[in-house]
Amino acid sequence: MTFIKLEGLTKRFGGLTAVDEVDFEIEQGKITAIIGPNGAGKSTFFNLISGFHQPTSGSITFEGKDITKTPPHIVARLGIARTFQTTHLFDTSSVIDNIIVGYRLRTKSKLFDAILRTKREKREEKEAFERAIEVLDFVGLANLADSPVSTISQESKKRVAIALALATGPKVIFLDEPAAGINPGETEGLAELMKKIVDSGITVCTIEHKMQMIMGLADNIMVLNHGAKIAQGTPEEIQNNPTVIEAYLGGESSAEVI
Amino acid sequence: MSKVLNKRNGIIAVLILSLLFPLAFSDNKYVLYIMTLAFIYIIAIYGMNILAGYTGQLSLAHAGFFAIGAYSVGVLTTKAGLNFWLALLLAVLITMGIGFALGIIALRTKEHFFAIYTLIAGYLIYLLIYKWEGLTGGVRGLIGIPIPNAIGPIEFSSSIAMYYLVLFFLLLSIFVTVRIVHSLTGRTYNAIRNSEELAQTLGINTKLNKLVSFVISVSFAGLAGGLYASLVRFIGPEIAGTTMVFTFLMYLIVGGIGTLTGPIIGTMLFVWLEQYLQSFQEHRMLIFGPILTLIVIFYPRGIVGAIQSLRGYFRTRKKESSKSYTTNSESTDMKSREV
Amino acid sequence: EDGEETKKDEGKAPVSTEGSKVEELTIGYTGPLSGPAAFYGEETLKGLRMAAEEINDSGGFEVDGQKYTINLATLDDKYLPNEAAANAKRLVQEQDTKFIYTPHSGGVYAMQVFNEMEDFIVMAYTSEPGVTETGNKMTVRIPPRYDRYIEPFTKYEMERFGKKIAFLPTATQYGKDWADSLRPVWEANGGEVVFDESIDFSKDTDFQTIMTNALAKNPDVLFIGGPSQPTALVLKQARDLGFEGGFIIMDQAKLDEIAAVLGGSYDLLEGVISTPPLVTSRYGGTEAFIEKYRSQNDKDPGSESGFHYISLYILVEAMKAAGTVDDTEKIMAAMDQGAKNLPENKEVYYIKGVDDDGGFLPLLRMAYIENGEIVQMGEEK
Amino acid sequence: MLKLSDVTIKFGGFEALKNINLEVHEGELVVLLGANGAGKSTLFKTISGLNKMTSGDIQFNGNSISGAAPDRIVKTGIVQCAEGKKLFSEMSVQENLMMGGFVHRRKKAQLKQSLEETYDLFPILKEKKDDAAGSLSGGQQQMLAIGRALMAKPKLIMLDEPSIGLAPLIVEQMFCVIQSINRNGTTVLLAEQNANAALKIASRGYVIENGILVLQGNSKELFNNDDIRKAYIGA
Amino acid sequence: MELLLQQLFNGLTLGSVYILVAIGLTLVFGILHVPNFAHGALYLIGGYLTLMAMKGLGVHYFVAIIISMISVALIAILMERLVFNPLRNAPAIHDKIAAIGMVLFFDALVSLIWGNDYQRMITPYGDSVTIFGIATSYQRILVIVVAVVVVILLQLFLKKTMIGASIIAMAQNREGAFLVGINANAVAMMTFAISGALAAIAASISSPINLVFPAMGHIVILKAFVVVIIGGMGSVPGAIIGGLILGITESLGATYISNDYKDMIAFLLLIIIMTVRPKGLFAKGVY
Ligand SMILES: Nc1ncnc2c1ncn2[C@@H]1O[C@H](COP(=O)(O)OP(=O)(O)OP(=O)(O)O)[C@@H](O)[C@H]1O
Ligand SMILES: Nc1ncnc2c1ncn2[C@@H]1O[C@H](COP(=O)(O)OP(=O)(O)OP(=O)(O)O)[C@@H](O)[C@H]1O
Ligand SMILES: [Mg+2]
Ligand SMILES: [Mg+2]
Repeated sequence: MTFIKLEGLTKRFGGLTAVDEVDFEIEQGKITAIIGPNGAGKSTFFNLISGFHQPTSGSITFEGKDITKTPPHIVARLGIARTFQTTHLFDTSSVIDNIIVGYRLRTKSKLFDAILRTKREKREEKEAFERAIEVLDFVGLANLADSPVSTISQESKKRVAIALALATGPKVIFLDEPAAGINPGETEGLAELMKKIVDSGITVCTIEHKMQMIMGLADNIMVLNHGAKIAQGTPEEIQNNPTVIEAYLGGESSAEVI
Repeated sequence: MSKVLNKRNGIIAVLILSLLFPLAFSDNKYVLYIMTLAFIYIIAIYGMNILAGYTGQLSLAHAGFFAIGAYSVGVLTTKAGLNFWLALLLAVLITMGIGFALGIIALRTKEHFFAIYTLIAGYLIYLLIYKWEGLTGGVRGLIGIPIPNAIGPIEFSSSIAMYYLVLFFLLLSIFVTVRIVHSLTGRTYNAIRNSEELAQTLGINTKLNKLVSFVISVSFAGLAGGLYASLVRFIGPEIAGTTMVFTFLMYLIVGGIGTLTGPIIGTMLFVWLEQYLQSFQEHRMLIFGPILTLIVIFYPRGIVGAIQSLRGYFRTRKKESSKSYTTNSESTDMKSREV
Repeated sequence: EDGEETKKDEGKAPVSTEGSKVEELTIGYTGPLSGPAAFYGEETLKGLRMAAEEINDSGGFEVDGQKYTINLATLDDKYLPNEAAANAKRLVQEQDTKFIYTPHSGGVYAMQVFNEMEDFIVMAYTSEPGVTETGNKMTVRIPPRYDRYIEPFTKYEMERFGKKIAFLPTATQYGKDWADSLRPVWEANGGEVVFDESIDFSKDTDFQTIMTNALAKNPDVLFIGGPSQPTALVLKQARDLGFEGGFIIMDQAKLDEIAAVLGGSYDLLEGVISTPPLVTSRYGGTEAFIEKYRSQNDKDPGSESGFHYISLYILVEAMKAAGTVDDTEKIMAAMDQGAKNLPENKEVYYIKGVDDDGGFLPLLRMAYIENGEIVQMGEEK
Repeated sequence: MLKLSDVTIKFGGFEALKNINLEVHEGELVVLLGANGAGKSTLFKTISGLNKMTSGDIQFNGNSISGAAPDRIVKTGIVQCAEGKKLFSEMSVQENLMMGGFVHRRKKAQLKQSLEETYDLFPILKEKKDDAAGSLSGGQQQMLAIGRALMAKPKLIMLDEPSIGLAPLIVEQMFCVIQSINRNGTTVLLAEQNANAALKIASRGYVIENGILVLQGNSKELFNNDDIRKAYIGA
Repeated sequence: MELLLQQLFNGLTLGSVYILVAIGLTLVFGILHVPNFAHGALYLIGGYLTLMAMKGLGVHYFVAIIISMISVALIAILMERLVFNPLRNAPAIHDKIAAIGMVLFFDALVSLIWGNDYQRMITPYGDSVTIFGIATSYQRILVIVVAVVVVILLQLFLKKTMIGASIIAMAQNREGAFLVGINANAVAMMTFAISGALAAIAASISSPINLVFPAMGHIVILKAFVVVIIGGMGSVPGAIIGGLILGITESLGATYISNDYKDMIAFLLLIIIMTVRPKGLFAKGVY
């Protein structure tokens, strides 16, 4: 059984085809990268999988189940987590409070548990808290637990966003340009983190423009252009694919340039 | 730790004060009446606070639901001859039922649209009450709503008894609010207030949560309305009006929206201020209006918010970092960057 | 006795040494003094103020050997019943008053919940018969009942214009009650109600739509009413749209005010029947009252002011007759006598007496416009 | 041309910029390097008049512009293409560009010509000229933002991380564009983290860390500086 | 048929007033993303100022309208400077409450200065006429004419001038507007001034038909919100279509359904529209 399987995935906005008949499979336990020029439809592609947009046509299968029309909160419960291109956090809360909410989907306490303060509520609160600390540790931010999100650095925010996604207990995590806007030193750290995530058994799928990072990291790369898949393969294959070079990487250049 | 003790002591002090209050004013029915009325408003405002303050959805149909609660009690007692307690229970259930139905549709809209949608929905409730004479008595209103039936030896014919009855429900409402706010459910609401989109990605069914929050919120309004009907014992359609909902909102904002004590402080302050300013008659609004505007401009988080940030300011000055993984640390001190 | 619950003013009543010491008697008032109905509230209050000032200027009044002046304690209730109730509690509590005026039925109903228990008389200015028919023993209803006008109004208009009537009164309870009383009488006299809706002056900004619809039914007579100024516009609208029939106007609107809004002449009002304006009444005290009101307010008084004015005199007379200022039961019982004792030079209106329910019984007076002139008819003193 | 002396900015208790001294001469392409949160955007906003200085002075062509309102500064010829683009997302691409020429709104002919020039620079914008700006992809929006800034015919254009989130191919193009803008006579002040590419086109550079200018020099020197290589080039 | 025509015309008159009020509201919403609950107060003051200029200064109706427009525009500017500008970064609920504070203030001020009674504004155009079998008055025709002229001028201003476009630009991105050299404060003030002036015109041309009284603002503002929502907040064309829809629905609803329930019909219409299109009929885009 394939882990995630996309067949003929298409999304149109009015006259514009943002994602065009994409067939693709994401392998479990690997790092998959999606690259492509701006406006190629990468973010849209994520939005489709995570249920934020309904595909115009095509299907999405996750662990054999059809999730094409599943709403985002259910998709998340099935084990698909994501981050956003522009870092998106609960800005007025502290880091730890952010992460605790991330675990909410694994808890069952309802309103009545809250009012009656049932055993379940107490147990789950403790569980959520412990889980949050654990995840924060994992991304290396345990020391920032109590800081308000609005006061931490850009890079920390990126990590919090990843931690938040991890707190949902996902099987696969989709990262939309995690390294955008952070400097090379920090980028390396982030790559490490991604490796660590995969090693812990969670599949990673990422959008990235930083070729140097991607080429060293990804097991498999898909290239989108004008919404259509123009190539897929290992980093080496992609780097040497003339179509990709022409559409994306640029004329004489190779990945090392930037 | 001493802070917790302080806080607890404060709560106990206020509680004792509210319990003893009628003894000090036992022969002043006016003061008791205003106080009881204020308590009823506070119950409704707690409901508003759960939805607007904690879940981030400003519903302006709240007075409409208050009226639905009041009219349910009114109609059920005067026309169907039901026992007050049964009527009150049914009133809350009816309010919740209508809230559920309205919530499903209204929550399709967001932000300002939700606010205005609910404003109009509230106005429709008002119009409905106003026009449906057969049931509601139309503009004339409902006359002769009975006092609550005695429970065993406890009778509710005196002002003091009504005071305690309402106080009981107020404490119950506060208790429920506190429990919700400090729970996983409360965190969920908070998350939705912060960002619905993100909450969704985290597997939170935002639609359902908002709906539940809405229904809980209106149930407070329904309860308050039912109590109002039995206190004033005469109700007219104006309790569903927009003035009423803006009054609630004003009390909430000035007290501090999204805080636990805000509804009490805002309501108490304004209810008594209005009584005090009565001597200025119609010109009081010349003072009152600008005061309101100024408070909103200079103390956007209300009185409670102002006190909190003042305290937060002193606290951070004393100790740089106190590691307590508390929820909702509402301190707003910005930009303490680690280097 | 319930009366024991509120403080009795032993301390307040000093041994009266031959009227040398004058006491203050507080009369409460709660009404709309702000918001949309404030104009109405102020008019009612003006009548009370004028009477109170006169009484005080003349040194007060004497009951059972003790002299009293009147202190008017006024509170604003924005026309809201619950605020009226709160104000009443406050007036009773802080001013220790036994009499509270209010000019709206909602306030009256809200006070009737507890006025017997807390021992104060509601001085209700509402022609809504319901307020005294519910059996409350401590309510005085000041203005005349509207239902007495209905028969003569119907007869006049039917004879002059025809049998088809369109209803467009104001959408208040009062307007609806009027309509409900008028309908059966009109039909019993062989007429037909061809259009039956109401105008909401607090929500509508333009009456042309409804008027068009009403006139599409070709009525001979229109039944309209509400506050004078908008009523005048409704009337004008009807004329603008070519209506040439007659009007029955509810007693709330005043013919003179309507005429004033429409430019001063009664031409557009041809065929109207309504209650006569205060300014055209001629009783013992009318002229002096009008004079005084004009000098203070630069305009003509309306009936609200006039009725409030005499009602305070009647209340004082009732207290005198009862020989007490705080035994409410006795004062209620003496109300009829109070009306009868009203000095002639204070008679802005003539009140025959007070009925058993506490309703004033004024003379039934009507006015209609014929050839641009006001013609009066009805009971004579 | 532009001269900052001892510019300091505080947000509450936090000093975002400390005694910044910086100069840009006419015709230069100067790069400002710095990590996240170093203060690049803050500096730009200050020059543009969007932030209030705590102390210090900014001069442009010999005149102090400290404390001037943002629209005045645009009129004097300093235009910024800000981080986050700040486009008018519901207006069309063309309308956005026209708004860029707001300060020259009286000179209709000049505006028309600028528009053509901008379209020549970014043909994709011409293709999408009637689309709403918000519907463009990230890269297209960045081009639009630069185009809009150029419409104001700036003497000095400040570009705040124009390469952020762009595809490598586009980044390359972007730097070419910047270079050509500079060659056409517009002075450029460029904030970047991508030191490698930036230094290739720049004549001089400054390095900012935690609100302090720690290093300056011509691009060769900076490029060969070990610390810089480590921190910003990652080689 | 004649009735239908007559009622369509009535609806058009109603709609014209709604449009003028709603456009001001929608423009301000566009700029500040705040529904200005105090807009009704501007309308109220506009009505009284015109009346007072006519009565007190004895000037011609049109001169009075101009005086009123200018004064209300100034008041609106003050409102922006003193209240809405400081609240720019506050949570959305706050503006509503601050606006209510102002409504309370202005209501009290109006009744203090001018009293609480209904007043009539008599203009030279009160005479009735019959055109194509429709009975009407010159004043009603004036209402429609003024609305059409104002709407056209405003559209030209917004679409054809850069200054006008700067209003739209600022509505979409305040900081972006700064960056291209738009003086954002000036634009905000200008928008409020326009909005105030429109409220003043609306009040001045409709008062002769109705009356001038302290509650006149409350009635109109709720309807204006309905219009703005039907049309999509921030959309000027939306406000125009919304105003027509509401005005005509009201007059036809009163004719063919029930006068008593005509308000309910209007509000239900809104509820239905928003249920189907949660951002109104003409809300743009997906952002
Ligand atoms: N909600 C939407 N409505 C209309 N068009 C959209 C929407 N979202 C995306 N698009 C369009 O779809 C295309 C693909 O956009 P998308 O954001 O997926 O690109 P991307 O590959 O993530 O680009 P970038 O690298 O710049 O982020 C773009 O042309 C964009 O304008
Ligand atoms: N308005 C503000 N109030 C408080 N602090 C601010 C404000 N603006 C910026 N800062 C702080 O000033 C510091 C410098 O921020 P700035 O945005 O200038 O960095 P930058 O170098 O542009 O970083 P990036 O590469 O992320 O854009 C940061 O710590 C930021 O949090
Ligand atoms: Mg993207
Ligand atoms: Mg920056």
